[in-house]
Amino acid sequence: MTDLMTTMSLLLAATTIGAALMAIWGKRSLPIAILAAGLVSLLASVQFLLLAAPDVAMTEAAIGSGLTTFLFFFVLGRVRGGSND
Amino acid sequence: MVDWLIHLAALFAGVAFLLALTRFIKGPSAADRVVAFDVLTIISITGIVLAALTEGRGIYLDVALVYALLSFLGVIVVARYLEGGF
Amino acid sequence: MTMLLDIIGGLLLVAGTAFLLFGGLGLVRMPDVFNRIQAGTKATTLGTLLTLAGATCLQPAWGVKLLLIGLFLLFTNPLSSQVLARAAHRSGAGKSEKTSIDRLEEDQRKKP
Amino acid sequence: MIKRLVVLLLLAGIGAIFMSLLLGYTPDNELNLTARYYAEHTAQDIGAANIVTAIIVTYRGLDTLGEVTVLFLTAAIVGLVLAQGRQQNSQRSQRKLPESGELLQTGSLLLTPLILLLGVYVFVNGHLTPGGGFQGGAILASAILLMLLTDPMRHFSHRLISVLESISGLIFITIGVLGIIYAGGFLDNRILPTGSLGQLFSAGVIPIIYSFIGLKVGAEFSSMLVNLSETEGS
Repeated sequence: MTDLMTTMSLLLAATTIGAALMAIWGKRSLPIAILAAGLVSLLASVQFLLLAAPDVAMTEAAIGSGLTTFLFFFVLGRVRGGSND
Repeated sequence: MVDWLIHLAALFAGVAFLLALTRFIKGPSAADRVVAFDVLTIISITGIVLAALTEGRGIYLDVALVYALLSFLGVIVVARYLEGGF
Repeated sequence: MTMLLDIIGGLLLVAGTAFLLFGGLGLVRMPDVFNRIQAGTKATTLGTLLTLAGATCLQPAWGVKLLLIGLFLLFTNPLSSQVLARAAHRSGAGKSEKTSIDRLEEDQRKKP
Repeated sequence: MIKRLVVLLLLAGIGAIFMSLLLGYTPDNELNLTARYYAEHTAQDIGAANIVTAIIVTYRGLDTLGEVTVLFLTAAIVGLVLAQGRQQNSQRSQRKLPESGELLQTGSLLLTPLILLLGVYVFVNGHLTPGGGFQGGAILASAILLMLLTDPMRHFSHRLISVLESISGLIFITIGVLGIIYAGGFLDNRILPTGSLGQLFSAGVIPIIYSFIGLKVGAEFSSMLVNLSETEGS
């Protein structure tokens, strides 16, 4: 691992923790919390890649880029739409 | 010489990453954050290409391929949610 | 010959990431959502394409895969930015005070 | 106040444990016994360039069968739970949705085959590149997701999805049983010749097994997505 990779890895690790904190606090706004969780997924995927595990990174990319976000937002939309129940 | 240029490119990409991150944290509305998220994904693709160049391993590019083709799905999901599309 | 190609590739890498930097700067400095979408997608698309071209110069054996990445980016980026801009317009995102022309709203008012 | 103090103390304790683990970490200089066995024997025994794939499909093939079963159970339970809220066709057209727009429809026509093609590339090349059945299946399901986003009222054939899923699972098991008969044991990949390292048609039956795992996973994820989108908003 070269110096460049170590620096990138440290930056990603710090940002991942920040995004996770943002997903938890998020000023009580659920869409922003879901977006922050998506950011955690993206950063974790690049981090896996830098730590020489490209297959795990690819799994995270395939699942996290579309499907998880859709699941969360779909359920959020349904819950919001059915509030008169 | 080339190593030095790659390091400079990585520095630029890192600064761009931090700037987009600022907009992601600060952005007043959800749409601002989605734009910042899109830019962060594109910068990550560049980062993956740079990592593949420094490590010299071409198989890392498959992950960039997946991100290049699938990253727009997340943006479209949020956009359809914002306009009430599902 | 390879030395020259390496230096061209490195310069293209730096130019591409500089465009990424400008895109990020525009993302921070622009006043409203629509301008940010402009800055965030156009500049970064050009920047990534330049970076991929530089990587092709450095490692010609990866050319096909890098070309595919660039092609996919060219297909998907305009799509996502257009859908996002329309969603922001429909959900009533605030416009900057300097915005004077809004063709989409005029169109929608013309044919209800 | 007491509750918050307890949480803070718990966090500090966990932080101290992880800190001591981090400070005491020394990277291994050489592979341990199991890893060395896999690294030395994979290329000549299995013929797969990607050692992870060889472990997943052949050395630990039974675990993969278990994982696929877990995913199948998840899809079945999602279908079972959501079956009550299924929308009737007459009701479905009542909800007014904003139209998806010309650009999204045209782009979806262009991009859906491309995403399907990428998924097929990922799971067919599972023994050469860091891909595999599960990743490829998720990418296939992403194509279905794009179609659903373009037209939420689109109807997908449940029968086709379930038939595809069952046939893929059946072929997976059949290849495993053929391994008992013609080679060393269940899911042994040496039914077909291992070929030369790094070629597409190499590594025995690993590409075939991974292709069917990919189809199965893609069908399961797609059935979950279709079931979700067909439930009515209560």
